[in-house]
Amino acid sequence: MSGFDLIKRLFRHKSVAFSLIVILVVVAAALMASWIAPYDPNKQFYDGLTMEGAPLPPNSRFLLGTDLLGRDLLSRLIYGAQTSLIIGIAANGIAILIGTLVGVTAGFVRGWVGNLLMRLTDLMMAFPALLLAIALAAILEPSLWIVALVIAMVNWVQVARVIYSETIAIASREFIAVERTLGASTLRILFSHLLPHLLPTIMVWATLGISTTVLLEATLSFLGVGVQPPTPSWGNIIFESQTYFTSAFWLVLFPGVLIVLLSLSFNLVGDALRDELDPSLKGRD
Amino acid sequence: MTVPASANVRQTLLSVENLSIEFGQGPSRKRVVDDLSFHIQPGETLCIAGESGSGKSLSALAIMGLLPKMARLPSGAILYDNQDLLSQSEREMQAIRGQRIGMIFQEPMTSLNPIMRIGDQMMETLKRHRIATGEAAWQRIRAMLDAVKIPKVSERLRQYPHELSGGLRQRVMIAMAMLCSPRILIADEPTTALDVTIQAQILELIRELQQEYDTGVLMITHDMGVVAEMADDVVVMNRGLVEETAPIRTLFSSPAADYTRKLLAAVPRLGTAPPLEERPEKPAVLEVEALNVRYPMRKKSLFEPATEVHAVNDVNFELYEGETLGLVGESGCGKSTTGRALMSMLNFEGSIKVRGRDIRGLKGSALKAVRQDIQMVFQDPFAALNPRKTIAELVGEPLLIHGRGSAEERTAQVAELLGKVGLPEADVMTRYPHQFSGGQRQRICIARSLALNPQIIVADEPVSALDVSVQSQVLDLMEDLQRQYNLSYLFISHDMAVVERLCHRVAVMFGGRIVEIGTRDQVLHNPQHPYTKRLLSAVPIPALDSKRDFRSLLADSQAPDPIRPKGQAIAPSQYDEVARGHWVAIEA
Amino acid sequence: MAVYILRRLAYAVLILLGVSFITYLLLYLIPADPARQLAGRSATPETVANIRAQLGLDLPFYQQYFRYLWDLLQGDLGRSYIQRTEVSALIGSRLVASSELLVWGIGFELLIGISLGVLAALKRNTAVDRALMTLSFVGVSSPHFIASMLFLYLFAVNLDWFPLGGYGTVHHILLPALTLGLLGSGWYSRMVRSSMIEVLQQDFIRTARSKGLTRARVIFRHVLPNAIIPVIPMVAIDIGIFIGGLVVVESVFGWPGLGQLAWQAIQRVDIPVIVGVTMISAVFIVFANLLADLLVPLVDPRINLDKT
Amino acid sequence: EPNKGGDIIVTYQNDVATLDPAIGYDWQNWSMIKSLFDGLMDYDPGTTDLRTDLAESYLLSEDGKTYTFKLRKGVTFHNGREMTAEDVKYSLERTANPDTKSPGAGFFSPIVGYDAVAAGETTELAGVTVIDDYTVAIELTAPNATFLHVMGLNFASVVPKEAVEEYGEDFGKHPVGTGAYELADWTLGQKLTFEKNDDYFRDGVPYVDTITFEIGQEPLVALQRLERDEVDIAGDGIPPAKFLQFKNDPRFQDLMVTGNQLHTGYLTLNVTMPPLDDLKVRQAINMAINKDRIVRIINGRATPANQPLPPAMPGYDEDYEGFSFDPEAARSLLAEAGYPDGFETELFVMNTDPQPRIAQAMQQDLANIGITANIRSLAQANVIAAGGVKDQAPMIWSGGMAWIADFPDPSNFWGPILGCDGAVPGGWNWAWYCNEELDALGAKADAMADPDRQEERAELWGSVFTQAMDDAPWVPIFNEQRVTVHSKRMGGDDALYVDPVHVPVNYDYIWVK
Ligand SMILES: Nc1ncnc2c1ncn2[C@@H]1O[C@H](COP(=O)(O)OP(=O)(O)OP(=O)(O)O)[C@@H](O)[C@H]1O
Ligand SMILES: Nc1ncnc2c1ncn2[C@@H]1O[C@H](COP(=O)(O)OP(=O)(O)OP(=O)(O)O)[C@@H](O)[C@H]1O
Ligand SMILES: [Mg+2]
Ligand SMILES: [Mg+2]
Ligand code: NI
Repeated sequence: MSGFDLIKRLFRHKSVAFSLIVILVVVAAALMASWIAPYDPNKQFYDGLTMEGAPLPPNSRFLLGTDLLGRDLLSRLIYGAQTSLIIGIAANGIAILIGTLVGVTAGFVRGWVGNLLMRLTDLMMAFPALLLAIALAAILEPSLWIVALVIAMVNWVQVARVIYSETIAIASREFIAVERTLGASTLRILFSHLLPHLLPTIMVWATLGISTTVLLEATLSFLGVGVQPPTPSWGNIIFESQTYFTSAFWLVLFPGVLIVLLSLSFNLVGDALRDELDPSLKGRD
Repeated sequence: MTVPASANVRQTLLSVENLSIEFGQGPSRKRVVDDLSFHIQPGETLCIAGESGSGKSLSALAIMGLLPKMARLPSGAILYDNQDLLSQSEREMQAIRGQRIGMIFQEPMTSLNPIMRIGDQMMETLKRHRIATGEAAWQRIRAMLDAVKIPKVSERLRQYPHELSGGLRQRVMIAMAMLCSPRILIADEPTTALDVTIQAQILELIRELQQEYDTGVLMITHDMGVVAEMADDVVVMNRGLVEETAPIRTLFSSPAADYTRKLLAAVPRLGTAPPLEERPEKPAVLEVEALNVRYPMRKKSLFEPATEVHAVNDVNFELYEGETLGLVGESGCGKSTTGRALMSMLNFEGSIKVRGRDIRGLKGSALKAVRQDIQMVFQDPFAALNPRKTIAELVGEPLLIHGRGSAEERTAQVAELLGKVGLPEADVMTRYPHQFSGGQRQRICIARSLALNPQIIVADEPVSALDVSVQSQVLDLMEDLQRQYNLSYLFISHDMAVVERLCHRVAVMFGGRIVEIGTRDQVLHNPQHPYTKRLLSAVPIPALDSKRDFRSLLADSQAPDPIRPKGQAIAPSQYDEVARGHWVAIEA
Repeated sequence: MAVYILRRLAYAVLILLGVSFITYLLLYLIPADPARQLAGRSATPETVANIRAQLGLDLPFYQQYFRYLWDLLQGDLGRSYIQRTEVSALIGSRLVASSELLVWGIGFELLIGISLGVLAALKRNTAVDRALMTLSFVGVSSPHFIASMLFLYLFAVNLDWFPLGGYGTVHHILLPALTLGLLGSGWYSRMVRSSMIEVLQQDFIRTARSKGLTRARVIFRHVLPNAIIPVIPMVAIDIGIFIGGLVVVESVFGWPGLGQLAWQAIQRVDIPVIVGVTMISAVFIVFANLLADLLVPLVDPRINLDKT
Repeated sequence: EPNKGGDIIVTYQNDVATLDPAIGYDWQNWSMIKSLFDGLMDYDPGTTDLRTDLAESYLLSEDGKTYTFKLRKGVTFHNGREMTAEDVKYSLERTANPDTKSPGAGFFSPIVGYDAVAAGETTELAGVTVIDDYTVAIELTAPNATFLHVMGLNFASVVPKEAVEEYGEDFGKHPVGTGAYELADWTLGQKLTFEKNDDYFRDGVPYVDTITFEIGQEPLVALQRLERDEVDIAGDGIPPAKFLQFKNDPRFQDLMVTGNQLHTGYLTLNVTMPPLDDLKVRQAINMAINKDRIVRIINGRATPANQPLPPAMPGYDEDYEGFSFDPEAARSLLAEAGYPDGFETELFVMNTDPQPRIAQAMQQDLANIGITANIRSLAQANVIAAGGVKDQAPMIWSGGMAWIADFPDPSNFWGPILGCDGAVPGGWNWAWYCNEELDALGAKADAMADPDRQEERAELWGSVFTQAMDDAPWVPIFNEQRVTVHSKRMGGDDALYVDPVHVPVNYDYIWVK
C-alpha cells in the first residue's frame, strides 16, 4: 500500500486523526517557531513580572502567562517544542535503535558478540539510570545533542532487555527456521522477517519512552546537567517552576499537558500504525 | 425432519432443533451453520462428519454456550433435559457445563492450563460442582485417571501439562470431561492431532467410559475411519448445511447425498491401494549413512554426568530418483529430526549425501547451493509461513534469495507455481496466510518448496492437518509433480493409508531407529517387526463391520528412554534381510 | 538449580565489580575537586593539598580504585567526605526506610497496574479501557515532584487523611508508596492488558469455561496467572527506573531513605557516598533480576532453569 | 520575661554533616555547633559585637602579639570534667593539625608555630602556652586585629581530649563540649535531639529544654507543617515559590523575621582572561547590569549592592556610589575598548534555583550591550573547580556559594576572594584579581590590633574595597537578606532568628511562649 493510502486509513479513526493533528501541530510549531511565537522566548519583559517579582497569569498580552523571569510562556513553549521533540524523538529514537540492535544481535546472532552485548546490558542495567545520566552529563559538556546522547545511552538498556527476550521467542518460531532452509541469509531473516514482528514491542517502548525521556531531560536540567539555560524545553520549564505549582499553576500545567498530549498522540498513532501494518491482525478482534 | 427409527425407543437426551449460527452484520453477514438438527440418546454416539470449516466446532460450542461473542443465533433451540439451553443465563449454563455436559477439545497441546498442576485442574471441576471435596475428591480423580489408563496416577496429579505427551494430555482431557459423570460428552476431533496408536487408545477409552456411565456422546471428526469405528448415527455437514443424517449402516451402505458419496470415495483405505508399477533401477539422489542426532541437555547438578537426547540413532537409507520413501512411526520417534538433519537445520553425525555431495559441515554459499536441490514442506503450514507476508512474497522469496529472474519474471513464476498447486485465482497473491484454510496453506508451502525446482522434497506430515478431500487433492498434486519433474519425496507421516497410497518404499521408525524398511507391499502387507504390526493394527478402517479391538493397545508400549549420558556410544543397528530389499531390525 | 544459582551469584559479583569500576571511573572524570570542597573557602592551598593527599586523591586512578576495592573487600565502604561518617553507617541508617518504600511502592505499582490492566483487558475497546490507558499515560508522563506535591496537598493538607510526611508507621508509608505506585503503574497496566488479551484467546481458557467455572475463577485462576508471567522480569527491569523516582518522592515526603542521601551526595560530589549508594542500588537491581529469574520458573513450570 | 522549658522542632532538608567543631563548616551545622561548644570568644546574641565566652577576660601585650586569656572556673564538659587551659591548647592544636583535615586550620596561621604544625613537623603550637589551669597565652607572629574574631570561630571551640580520642573520626557524631546543649540522640538521616545542659556556665540559658532537628524535610512541606504548628522553625527558610504568599498573608506577618546578613552576591570578572582583562570592559559590565530587576526577580529579598562589603560590615562606605546602571555608557565604553559589537563569553553559575534565573537576568543585561554570555549551569563543586583554574571561567555568579562572612570583619572579605593569596590555582579568588598595593594596605589595617584604633582600621579597610572597585574585578549585585519563619509560640528577639553570627538561628536564647 502506498504511504498516502496508509495516512488516509489512519485518519479514519477519530482519535488517531486528532493525534496526528496534535503531532503535526507540534512539529510545525517547532519548525516554524520563529514565525509563530508571539515574542522572543528569551526576552525578559520588564512588565512580565509584578512589581514584587511574581509571574503573570494568562492574560491578553501574554496568552499563557509569563514565567519566573517575565518571559512569555507561550513563546517558550513553542520554542521548547524544538528541544523536546529532539529529545523525545531523537534521543528516544537512538535509544530504541541501540536497544533494538543490541537486543536483536544478542538474541538472534548469539555467539560471543551476543554474549558480550548481553553482559554489557546487564552491567548497564545494574546502574540506577538517573545516576548514570548525571555522571555522564557532568563529564561531557552539556549541550542539547550531548544531553540527547546521554539520555539515549541510558535508555537503550531496558529496550535491549525486552527486545532480547522477544527476539529469542520469535527466532524459535518455525517460519524463521524455514527461512534458513530456503537459503536466506541472516541479514535477510533479520530485516525481512524478525524485525516486523518486533515492531509492536518497539512501538510501545517508543511511545511510552517519549514522555519519560522528555522528563529525564528535565530532571537533568534541574540537576544542572541538562540543556543549558535559557534554552527552553517543556521539561525544564516544568522543572524550573515545579515548586510554584500552587502560586503559578500555569507554569506547570501547560507544559505538562503538552507532554502528556504529545506522548499520548504518538501512542495512539503507534497503535493504529501497528494494527494497519500487521496483516495478521486484520479481521480479528 | 424425521427421527431415525432406531432412536425413538429411549428418551432423548439432547436435541438440537433448526440451529443456525451467523457472524457479522449487514452485507458481510455470513451464515456458518444453517438449520442443523439432531438428537442424542443415552449411551449412543452421534458423529458429526464433514470437512474443515463446515461448522462442526461451532455447533458444539453453541451447545456449551461458548460461542464467540460475535456469533449470533438467529434461530433454533437446544433442548437438554427439556430445558432450552439457549435461554439459560450464563450462571445457569455454568452449572450445566462440566457437570451435565462435558467437552473435549481438538487441541490437547493447548487445551490445558500450562501453569496449573493436572490434579488441581481436575479438582477445580469437582469443587465447582460440589461433587466431592477433600480426600473423596482425590479418590475420584485417581479413579478417573485410572479409568483412562494413565500410568503412575499419583505422580501425574502433581505434574504440569507440558510434562505429559500429547496422548496423555488428551486422556487427561477426557478424564476431566468425564469427572462429574456428565450425561453428554462432546468430543471435538479428539484424536486429530495424535498418531494412530494413541488415537486407537483414546477411541477405545471413550467407548469404555460411555458404556460404563451410559453417556451420550457427540463426536466431531472428519475421519471416516473414526466414524465407522464409533458412530451409531451420523450427521454429515458441508458448508454449514446438513447434507445427510443417517444411522451408520445406512450411511456406509447406501449414502443418500452426493456429497457423502464423494466424501467416502475420497477416503484412503489401508489395503486398497493399487499395486505398484515396476520401476526401473534409478540412481540414488539421497544417501543417508549412520545418521545420529543428539540434543544436548543441561546438567542438573555439578555432580551428575551430562546427558543428551538420542533422537536419531544410526539411521541408514537411500532415496532414489523419482521415488517416494515413507517414514512412519509414533510421535517422538525421530521422524522430524531426521528430516531436519537432511535440511542441515541441526548438527548431526554420520553422512548425508545429496546427489553425491556430503552436506555435513557445509556453510555459506556451498550450503545455499545444496538448498536448491533439497527442500522441505513442514508439518504445520501456519507456523511455517510468516504471517506478515503476502503469498506472493512468501512463494517468491526463494527465487529472490537465490537471485533468480527479474521482479516481473518472479511474479510470473509465482503465479505459475500457485496455479500448479491449484490456487490460480488472481487475488491469492496479495492475501496473507491467515486468510487461507489449512489445506490452502499447505499448498502454498508446497508451491514455495517447488520454487527452486528441487530434486528432493522432504515432506513432514504435509496432509495430517487436512480434510480428506483436500488431502487427496494434495496427494494428487504431489504425485503429479513427481511425475512431471521426476521428484523424490521423503514422506513423513503417521497415516498408514496415506503412506500406502503415495509411497514406493516405507521405513518404520521406533525410538530413533529404523526398525523395518522395504517396499510398500513388503512393509505394510507383510510386516515383520512387532512394532510395525502394532502400528498397523491401530489404523481404523472406514468401512462397516470393521470395528477393531483396540483393547490390546491400551497397555502403553514403552519406547526406550532417549535420554542417555553424554557421549555414550550406541550399538549399531543389526538388520536381517527377510526378502530382497526388506530389512528388519534384530531386537537384542 | 543449585548450580544455576551459584553461577548467577558469581555473575552478580562480577556485575557489581563492573559497576564499582565504572562508577569510580565516571566520578574520577567529573571535573570537581572534593578536597577543595572539604577545605572550604578560607583554606590555604597547602591545606587543600594535604586533604587531597589524605583522601588519596593525588594517586593515579588505578591506585585509587584498587584501594577502594581492597577496602570494599574488607567491608569498608569508606568515609563520606562531607559527613565524615562511615558510608556504611549512612547507608545502613537509610537502607531500611528505602527498602520499605521500595517494596511498598512496587507492591502498589503492581497492584494498581495489574488491576487496571485486568479491568482494561476485560472491558477492551470500551470507554473504560480507553480512559484507563490514557490515565496510565498521564501517570507515566507526570513529573514525580509535582505529582507527589499534589498528592500531599490533596490528601495530607486538604483532606488530612495522611500525615504531612515523616517516617515510622504504616500511616506514613501509604501516601508516598501510593504515589510511586500510581506513577509507575502505567507500564504494568499496559503490559498486563495486552498479555491478558492474548491469554484470553488461548484454548485452555475455553476448556476452563467448559468445566463450568465461574467467570471470576476463570479470570483469577486461569487468565491472570498466565498473563502475569511476562510481568515478572519487567519488575526487575523497572527497579532501576523506580529508584530514580524514589529520590524525588523521598525528599517530598521527608522519607529518610537512600534517595535523599544520593541526592545530597551528587550535589556535593561526595564520591564515597555516591559509589556506595550506586553499589547498593546495583545490588538491589542485580538481586531483583536474580529473583525474577528464579521466580519465573516457579510460576511457569514450563521454564526449566537447567535447560536455559 | 523569657519562659523556660518547652520542646521545639526545627526542620532541615539536608543531612547535618558533622558536629565536630574543627570540621563543621555548613550554614546548617554552624549554629548547632555553637550551641554544643564554646570557644574563648563569642558575640552578643543577635549582634556582631564580640564578647568573652569561656574566657573570663583577656589581655593584649604591648607589642600587640600576645593574648593572655583568663578562663572561667568551674566550666565542665558534658562528660562532667572541668575545662582547663590544657584543653584550650589541645583544641587549637587539633584544629591546626593536618591530620584533622580541618577546613578552618588556615585561620590559625597567625599563631607562632603554625607553619611547623601545618607542615607536619610537630603537633604542638609553639605559640600557645599553658600558664596555669586557668590561663593560656597565645603568641602571634604579628599584631592581628582579627584574632579575637578567629577565637570566636567554631574552629576554636574547646573540646575534651579524652572524648576526641575515644570516638576518633566519629567525634563529629558524638560531640562533647561545654555548650548550652548536649546531643542526646542522633538517628542518622532522620533527626537529632539536643537536650539542655543543666550545668551550663551561663545562668538562665538556654531556655528551651529540647530541640529536635528533623532532617530530610522538603522546605515546602516543612512550611506546611509549620502552618499546622507541627514545626517551630523551618530551618531552610521560605522557598522562593512561597515567599510572596507568606509575605502578603497577614497570618504570617509576625512569624516572618527578616534580617541582614554579612553577605554579598557578586559576579566575578576574570581579570586575566581577555577581553575581561581590559578595565573598560569590566566597567562596562558593571554598568550594564540592572541590579534592581535582579532584586525584583528574587522578590525583593535583597538590596542592590555597589561595593564588596555588606552594609552591616564595619568599613562599609555609605558614600560610595559605585557604578550606576547605564547601558548607554556601557556600550560606548565597550566600543572604546574595541568591542563595538560585543563579544562572546561564558557565565558560570551554580545550578540550584534561583541562581540560574539570576544568571539569565544578567545574561539579558549583557546581551543588551552586545555581550553574548553563554550560561554554564553546573553543580556547586564543578563551579568551584572551574573558578580555581586560571583561564577557565571568565565570569562566575557567586550565588549559592557566596561569601557569608566567617566573622564580622572586613578582612574576611578580602584575603581569600580578592587578595593575592586567593588568586592561586584552587583558590577562591575567581576574579584572579591581585593588587599587591591593596594587599599591603589590608595587612597594614590588620596589624592595628589596638582596640582604640578600630575606627581607623575600618576606614582603611573600606578604602581598600572601594579602591579595588576602581579595577572592577567584580560586579557586586546585592546583599541578600535572611528570612526565617517560626511558629506562633516561639518567643525571643527577632534578631535571634536571623543572628548574623549564629547562622541561622541562635538556639541558646530563643524561648517558647
Ligand atoms: N470468530 C469467527 N468469526 C467469523 N467466522 C468464524 C469465526 N469462527 C469460525 N468462523 C467461521 O465459521 C465456519 C465454521 O467454523 P468451525 O470452526 O465450526 O468449522 P469446523 O467444521 O469445526 O472446521 P475444522 O474441521 O477446521 O475444525 C468457518 O467457515 C469459519 O471460518
Ligand atoms: N530441540 C530439542 N531438544 C531436545 N530434544 C528434542 C528437541 N527436538 C526434539 N527432541 C526430542 O527428540 C525426539 C525426536 O523428536 P522428533 O520431533 O524428531 O519426533 P517426531 O517423530 O517428528 O514426532 P512427531 O510425530 O510428534 O512430530 C523426541 O524424544 C523429542 O522429545
Ligand atoms: Mg473444528
Ligand atoms: Mg514431527
Ligand atoms: Ni427433528
